[in-house]
Amino acid sequence: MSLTVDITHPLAGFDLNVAFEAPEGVTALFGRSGAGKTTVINAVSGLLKPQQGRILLGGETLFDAKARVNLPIHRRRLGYVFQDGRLFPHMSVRQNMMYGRRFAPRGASGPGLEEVADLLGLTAMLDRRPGALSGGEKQRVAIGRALLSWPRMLLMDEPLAALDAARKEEILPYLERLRDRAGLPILYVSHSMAEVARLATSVVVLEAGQVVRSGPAEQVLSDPALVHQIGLREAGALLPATVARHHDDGLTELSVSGGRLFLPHLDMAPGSHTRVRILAQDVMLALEPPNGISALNILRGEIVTLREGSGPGAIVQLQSGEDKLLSRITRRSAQALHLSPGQRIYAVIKSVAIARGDIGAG
Amino acid sequence: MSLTVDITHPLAGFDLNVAFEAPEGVTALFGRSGAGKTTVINAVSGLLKPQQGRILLGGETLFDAKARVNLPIHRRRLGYVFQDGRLFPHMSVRQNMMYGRRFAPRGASGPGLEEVADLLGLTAMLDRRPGALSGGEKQRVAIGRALLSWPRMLLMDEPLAALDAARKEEILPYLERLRDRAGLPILYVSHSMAEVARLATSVVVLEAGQVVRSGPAEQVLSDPALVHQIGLREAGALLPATVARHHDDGLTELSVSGGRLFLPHLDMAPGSHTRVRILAQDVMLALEPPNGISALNILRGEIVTLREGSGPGAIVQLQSGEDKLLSRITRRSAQALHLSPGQRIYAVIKSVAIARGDIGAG
Amino acid sequence: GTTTVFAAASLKNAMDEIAADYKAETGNEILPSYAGSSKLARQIQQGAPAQIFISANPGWMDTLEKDGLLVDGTRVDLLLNSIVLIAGPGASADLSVKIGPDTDLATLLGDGRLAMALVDAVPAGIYGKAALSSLGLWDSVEPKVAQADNVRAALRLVGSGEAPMGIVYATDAAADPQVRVLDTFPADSHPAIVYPAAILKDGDSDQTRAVFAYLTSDAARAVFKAHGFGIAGE
Amino acid sequence: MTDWLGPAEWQAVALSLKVSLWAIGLSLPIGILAAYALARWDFPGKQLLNGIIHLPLILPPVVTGYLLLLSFGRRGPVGSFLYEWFGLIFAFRWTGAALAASIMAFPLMVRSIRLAVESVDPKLEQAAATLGAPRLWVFFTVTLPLILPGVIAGAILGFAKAMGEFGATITFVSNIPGQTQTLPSAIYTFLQVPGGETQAMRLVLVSVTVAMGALAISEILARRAAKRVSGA
Amino acid sequence: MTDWLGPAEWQAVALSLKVSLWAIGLSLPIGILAAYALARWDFPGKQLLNGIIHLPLILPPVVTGYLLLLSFGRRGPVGSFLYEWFGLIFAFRWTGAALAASIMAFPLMVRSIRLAVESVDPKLEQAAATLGAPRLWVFFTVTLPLILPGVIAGAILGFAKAMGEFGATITFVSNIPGQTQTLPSAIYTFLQVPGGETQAMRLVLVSVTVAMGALAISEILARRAAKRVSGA
Ligand SMILES: Nc1ncnc2c1ncn2[C@@H]1O[C@H](COP(=O)(O)OP(=O)(O)OP(=O)(O)O)[C@@H](O)[C@H]1O
Ligand SMILES: Nc1ncnc2c1ncn2[C@@H]1O[C@H](COP(=O)(O)OP(=O)(O)OP(=O)(O)O)[C@@H](O)[C@H]1O
Ligand code: MOO
Ligand SMILES: [Mg+2]
Ligand SMILES: [Mg+2]
Repeated sequence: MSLTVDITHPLAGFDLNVAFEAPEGVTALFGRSGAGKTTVINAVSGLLKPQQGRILLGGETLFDAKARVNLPIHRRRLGYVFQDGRLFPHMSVRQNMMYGRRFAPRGASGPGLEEVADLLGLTAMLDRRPGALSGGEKQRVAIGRALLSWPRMLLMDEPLAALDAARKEEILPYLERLRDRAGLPILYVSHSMAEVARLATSVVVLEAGQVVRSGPAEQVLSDPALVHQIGLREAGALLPATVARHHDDGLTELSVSGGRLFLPHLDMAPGSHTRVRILAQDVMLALEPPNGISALNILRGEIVTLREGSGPGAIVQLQSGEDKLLSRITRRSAQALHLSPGQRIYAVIKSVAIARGDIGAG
Repeated sequence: MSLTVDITHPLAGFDLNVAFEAPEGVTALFGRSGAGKTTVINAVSGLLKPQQGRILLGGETLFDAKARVNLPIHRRRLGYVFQDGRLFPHMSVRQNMMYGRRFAPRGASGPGLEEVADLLGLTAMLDRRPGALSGGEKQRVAIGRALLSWPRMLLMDEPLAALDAARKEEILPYLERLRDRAGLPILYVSHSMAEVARLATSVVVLEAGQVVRSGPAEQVLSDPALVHQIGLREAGALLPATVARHHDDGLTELSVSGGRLFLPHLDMAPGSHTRVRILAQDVMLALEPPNGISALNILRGEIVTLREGSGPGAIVQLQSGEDKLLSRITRRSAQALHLSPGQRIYAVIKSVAIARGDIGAG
Repeated sequence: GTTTVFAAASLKNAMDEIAADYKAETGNEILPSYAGSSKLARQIQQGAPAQIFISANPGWMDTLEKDGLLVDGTRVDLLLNSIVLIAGPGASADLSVKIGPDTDLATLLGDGRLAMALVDAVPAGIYGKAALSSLGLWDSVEPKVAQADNVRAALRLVGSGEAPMGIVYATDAAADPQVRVLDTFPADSHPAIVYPAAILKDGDSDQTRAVFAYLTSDAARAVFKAHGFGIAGE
Repeated sequence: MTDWLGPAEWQAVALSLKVSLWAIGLSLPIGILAAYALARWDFPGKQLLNGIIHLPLILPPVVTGYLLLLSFGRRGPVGSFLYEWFGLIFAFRWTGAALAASIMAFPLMVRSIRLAVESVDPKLEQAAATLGAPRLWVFFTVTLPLILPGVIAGAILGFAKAMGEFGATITFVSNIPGQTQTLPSAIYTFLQVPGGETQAMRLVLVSVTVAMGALAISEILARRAAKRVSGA
Repeated sequence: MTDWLGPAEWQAVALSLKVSLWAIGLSLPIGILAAYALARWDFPGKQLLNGIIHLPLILPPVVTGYLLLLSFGRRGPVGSFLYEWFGLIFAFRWTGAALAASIMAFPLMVRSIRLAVESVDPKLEQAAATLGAPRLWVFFTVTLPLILPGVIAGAILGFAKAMGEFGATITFVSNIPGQTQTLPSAIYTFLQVPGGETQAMRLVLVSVTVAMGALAISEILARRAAKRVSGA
């Protein structure tokens, strides 16, 4: 089921003018505050009626300005996790979470209350009212409410922003499983590149109401041109990988097109496909394979481009096997190593720098 | 001006029982969702009257249950950035931001509207009403409103959660300057360790209403025992540093007790003090100083402790000069290098891994 | 100068005309205030700035007299009225009723109602009840009585066809083309219907006395008569 | 107590309660609908509807009673229609008193409820819709519980008004003991005759007691509802 | 138009407007205070105050008027006190009509405003306090603007009621043309005499027109206020 969005709508500072295709999986909407992300999601959900354009979901027309089609909100069945919570104040947490269940069509299936409450750490507060919950607790109830309505698609507007890292670590894999198991498409807004990189199959970058880049996550995220859009610290490459085998000392060996990577144990069967994210700043370059160093992961590559920034940094794009890697180093290092395009080079990656959070089961 | 909090208050799931001292500078309240952070801030602001205990600010009693002192909220003059916005819907952005100004006492001073609006990117929307702002825009207005009331202290409850990385990068240095220039104490709640590490002079870790650890940021953050509280990916050490000199190629040389570090240009005069954060996962260990590698920063040290986790990872704490560094490596590497306490070792740090965002002017 | 006259509401048409005449004649103004007699009497008890009171109910005038609020010797019975049985627009044209002890009013009403003013409170109702009682009709008619809060409301119930018959003042019936007078109650079937008038103690002055005198003048009497009232003592 | 009030007076008390409760009970749903429509919908004639609803407040009650008589009376267009099709009779019946009371109370009810509807955040209703709930379901599970304090306030205002209504009632359905003689009619009757004050004040006391009881109950209900709405 | 209504009738129209506007203008601040107190404060006798405010709604207007006459009349305890100390006279003056109207309108105003106060999120007022604003300032800059739709609704309900009030007014201040004869009194008087219906209906029309105009204005004001409050 894929989502097609092609809409125009006037906003206060600019016109929203957005066209993109969201294939199965997670599509991340990425962009600065005020870029128009929430507005796009509102249009998809039916809360906002765009001035022009159309929105299709899996072949069904949700909205078409010309044909005057505008499917009522409640018939769209899209689970929306709002940026601003919107819990029902007069209902208990349990009632909030179960509100949408009765509207799931016969034959639909999805997670149960216990499972979701447990995942979200809400089991102890099912009978409380939202008014006396903490900010993060509210946000978790909102996530649970959307999940439990067994929607056709999830619209999530910064769903994890108010949550601590540990809780995020629990929820993210769950979302991944949902995405994979139920084939549930997700439109996902987040300012956290880590979340986006981990979840997204495809990325749409918005700027002042316009799509400036969209495509598969691997391509968009390893595009050196977008480094400044994404933020220096968050730039990095996504590499498809296959689980090769599990070692006795708890490491898992992955094969990528450019070689092998060792990671802390992954709970995946050998042969399964996944992908890893390697931040540009976690990649050091060496002219020769270094010895006596704690980094386990060293990939051989060739320099494709060398972009010097305005500051003292430089972004190096490497071809390693069929994949492209990004490395962010200082100009001084670039000069010391006499780096130039075409040069053979070793990328030194700390194994632990490829954190669990950056491995998507995609 | 320091803040003393020592209060007890019953909550839904547990009793809040918190005592800590917040010295000048930024005190970060850190803890999982529902740990009681907002409740503590509410008590300091006067919105919540604790059942027991007392709260002092710079020698003045804000609250004392026994002495029946409870300074009215509006006389506390604490700029509170709420987790849930709370903008005045009937006022323009400008009116919202200037609301507290008239109550600043004669002789008080602080930033002006233009300066703050510019910093927060709100200049174009000063005449709009909050209802039609995006989530992040609202949050920025809330920050501006608190700043412009020229408070004696700032209470900030996840102020940057809804903002993109680039905007955060603009606001954080400003908060640092406020902290340093006006000596404005800040009580700061955040789930982002990067923010905490950058801003905090002192850290209070809450768990289920109890203080589990508190003290200077350097100590708390480099405590290997707290790695799991803080999150594996966020663990790291804070090192005091002095700006040594600026190099022509745009790098700035810092001296730390264990040696020299090279960073992208810092806008600070030679001789000024700062501190840098080095994430455990950004530190590789090498038996010999490596050559031909893009990492510029190599510190010599000695292994203090070696903690193997439940997984395949290990946390190594190093003594380097007078500072302690953390390194997170795989057990396999630890074995391959035959690491043991007391051993001489080289910490290889990618210069860019010490990101700008982790340099506080503290 | 102006003279405030508190007058029972049913006197409005006549009093308005008299006030206009008086002004034309003397240049002085009569300011009438109309309301139910009970209200006016209570207001007078509380010091209302009225000079003359014309009540539809001797009882209230008695009360004021007892309270010493009247100028001694000024109370006169000013007007007379009678009560009539009326039928509404729904009644057949050849319906005719002669009121007497044998009139089977209850049967005539069928399942309809007999509209009256409040039979224990409002003068027209009190007189009507007295008349029906003395004729021996009350017990049979009582369950069919619909009591309105004043005569006009009772008249309206009949006029709108809501109630087939009603008991109202002759003055009211005469002015409403919707209703037809079936018969007048014999004068001896109920206490005399008199409208007493008096000068109030707080308002005694030459001017008041002049107005009061005008009210009993032939000119005023002619107007009252034209509106269907009888003149006491005539 | 039974000695203190005569049987006719007890009848009046009972009748007033019956009339007021029916008046509010039946007009409340319509009031909620009208309030919702005025608060949320745009339709032609909206201002007219708003005006008509307020009429009984603006007009002296006697006029309202008179207009009721003209339209809902046996010969009135509405009255004869209702009689022919549903066998409903208002004239001289307690049902007419209830109709008059409900019409007089209607503007008070609608205003309260409308204010409550206007203060419900449509975002919550939207959230319910995104979860698949059709409009009517949203109304009953989200809107209605949230406006409950307003509904209760409106109902109690209406009830109080219905208990005190007199002018329109007596004009429309007159004063027939046991059928249409409500407490206010009885009080009025006593006030018309010299010396009736004491009896009237006794009934006033009864009326005040009943209404204060209702008021107290409504306060408790409203507080409970408001507490739920605040979500704590 | 001047031909259509006689001078006495114009007088009644003007007087009704004057009485209603004064009644609302003067009682609105007190109404806001009372509503705020009932919504937000806890104090002994709160339920009693609430009950007293509702009394004029519960009692037949005649009774209210009678009680006013007894207490605010020249010989009444309050009336004589006010006269001696302040030279204020209510009895049989238009001021008395305004007093009666405001007392009859008071419960309607208070209910509306109270509902509005209850729907203001105290968190906003708290936010204002953290910015240094003392209570009164918070009230005038945050609470009051946010309850404005409720205040307008209350004022218009009250105004409509004041325009239509009759029973208490005529009982308290009588029906003296040019002084205390308001529109409803004039209408009532016409309805009391044979053939007065047409004239009464003409006045009803005037009364309806005035009130509808006020209603329309209030709707516009309330919509504007509500739009501000919604923050868009
Ligand atoms: N009014 C209240 N009454 C009772 N319990 C409350 C109340 N408000 C909050 N709590 C509970 O107290 C605990 C602490 O809440 P608090 O809002 O301080 O958490 P927090 O640390 O700010 O969390 P978050 O990061 O999710 O905002 C939570 O479990 C919450 O459910
Ligand atoms: N109702 C509205 N009318 C006009 N402009 C609006 C309206 N709502 C939002 N805007 C403006 O449209 C722009 C996009 O808003 P939107 O809420 O989609 O941003 P966003 O990308 O979700 O931002 P954030 O990350 O801060 O939530 C913003 O500049 C906002 O001020
Ligand atoms: O208004 Mo009267 O006193 O019933 O004639
Ligand atoms: Mg948004
Ligand atoms: Mg919180």
